[in-house]
Amino acid sequence: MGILLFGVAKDITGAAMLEKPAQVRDVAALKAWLYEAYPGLQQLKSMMIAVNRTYAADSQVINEQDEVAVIPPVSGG
Amino acid sequence: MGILLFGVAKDITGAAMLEKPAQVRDVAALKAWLYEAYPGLQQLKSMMIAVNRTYAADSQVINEQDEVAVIPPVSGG
Amino acid sequence: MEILIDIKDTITVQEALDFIQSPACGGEVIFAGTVRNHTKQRPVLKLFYECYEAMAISEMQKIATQVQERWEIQKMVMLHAVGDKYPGDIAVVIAVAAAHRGIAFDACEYVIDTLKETVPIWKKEFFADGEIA
Amino acid sequence: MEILIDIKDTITVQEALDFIQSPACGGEVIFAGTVRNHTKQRPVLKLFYECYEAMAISEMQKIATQVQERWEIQKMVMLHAVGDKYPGDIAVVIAVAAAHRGIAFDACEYVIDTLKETVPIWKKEFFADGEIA
Repeated sequence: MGILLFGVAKDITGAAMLEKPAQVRDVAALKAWLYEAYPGLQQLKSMMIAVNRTYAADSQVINEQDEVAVIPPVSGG
Repeated sequence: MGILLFGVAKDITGAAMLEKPAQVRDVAALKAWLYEAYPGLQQLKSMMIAVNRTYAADSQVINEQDEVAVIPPVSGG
Repeated sequence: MEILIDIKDTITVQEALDFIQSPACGGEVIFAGTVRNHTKQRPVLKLFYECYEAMAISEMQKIATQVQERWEIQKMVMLHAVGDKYPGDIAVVIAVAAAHRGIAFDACEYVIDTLKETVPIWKKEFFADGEIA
Repeated sequence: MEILIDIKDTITVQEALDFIQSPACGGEVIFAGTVRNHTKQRPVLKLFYECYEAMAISEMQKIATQVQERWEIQKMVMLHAVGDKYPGDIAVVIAVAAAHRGIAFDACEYVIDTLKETVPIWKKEFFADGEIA
């Protein structure tokens, strides 16, 4: 399944979409995998994960049909 | 000299301008005279006197060339 | 601070916007006070605004001076309408432009609150039941 | 509460005004955020706003729901621009209409503060010296 990336997270990884490894099954595991695969993400002031368009807690399970996105610090307005 | 009246003070006295009695020489005396001549003014929540377009204290002296106005509670906006 | 102060028959939000918009400012806060079709649940037909113009302008300038001393505001507009005003008509517009939005909100609210307390403008309400207050 | 939420290329204060003006409301507070020609004294050429649109709309609706639960607001508008924006361009407009001005100011400031914290929109700054941040 694809993970969407926005803003500076997209710039750091160089990708607007990444393929999630099959063994990543919750938000905490996704963050750990992202930080390891793209150490530049560790520089972000914050990195939230949205599951189905809602900010998700670390414990949230990720299912294969979920819409998952990496949300770096927002800067609208 | 003429005293300007606005808003409900004009309605109560029935005049947009009143002639100031010669013996009225400060703001306190003007208020006392107005309250006596037009008792309806005592019903106002407040009655300020402006001298030369500035709110005046009771102690302020009124000179013949001053622009004097009776200011009932304002309700702009 | 650049200031536009005016009292006239008809005022618009657009003229306030035109005055305050500037590429140097990040945040603009505008307050528009419109005539309501009711006061405490009583239907209102119209308002009549009367003003002691020379003193009203002077008091508005005093408010502008206070704002200038208290906040870092780039541009400010204070407009008040006079005469007959009907429900939906704009009676007052305050607009403030600043580099930071927090002070623009604070200054704009201070201006309208103070205007209502100190500026010699009076409204008469004409109710649908015939009463005038 | 009637709500207008939109994200698009170009937004105007006028469309927000058109939506909120109503003879039933006495006070309208509008916040307009415009692109500044500098950030911390560095000249800015343009901004680029990117957005996760479906989630951004959903987060804006959540803010509207919070406002509705907290204040008695009649009408509310939240508009955000996306794409290239140049100094002086409007990036965001928040407009609130209420019977009483105090709550209109509080609600409007709450909306813009919360939008900046939670709505997934990102800006990239293009500085005159060539840097992009």
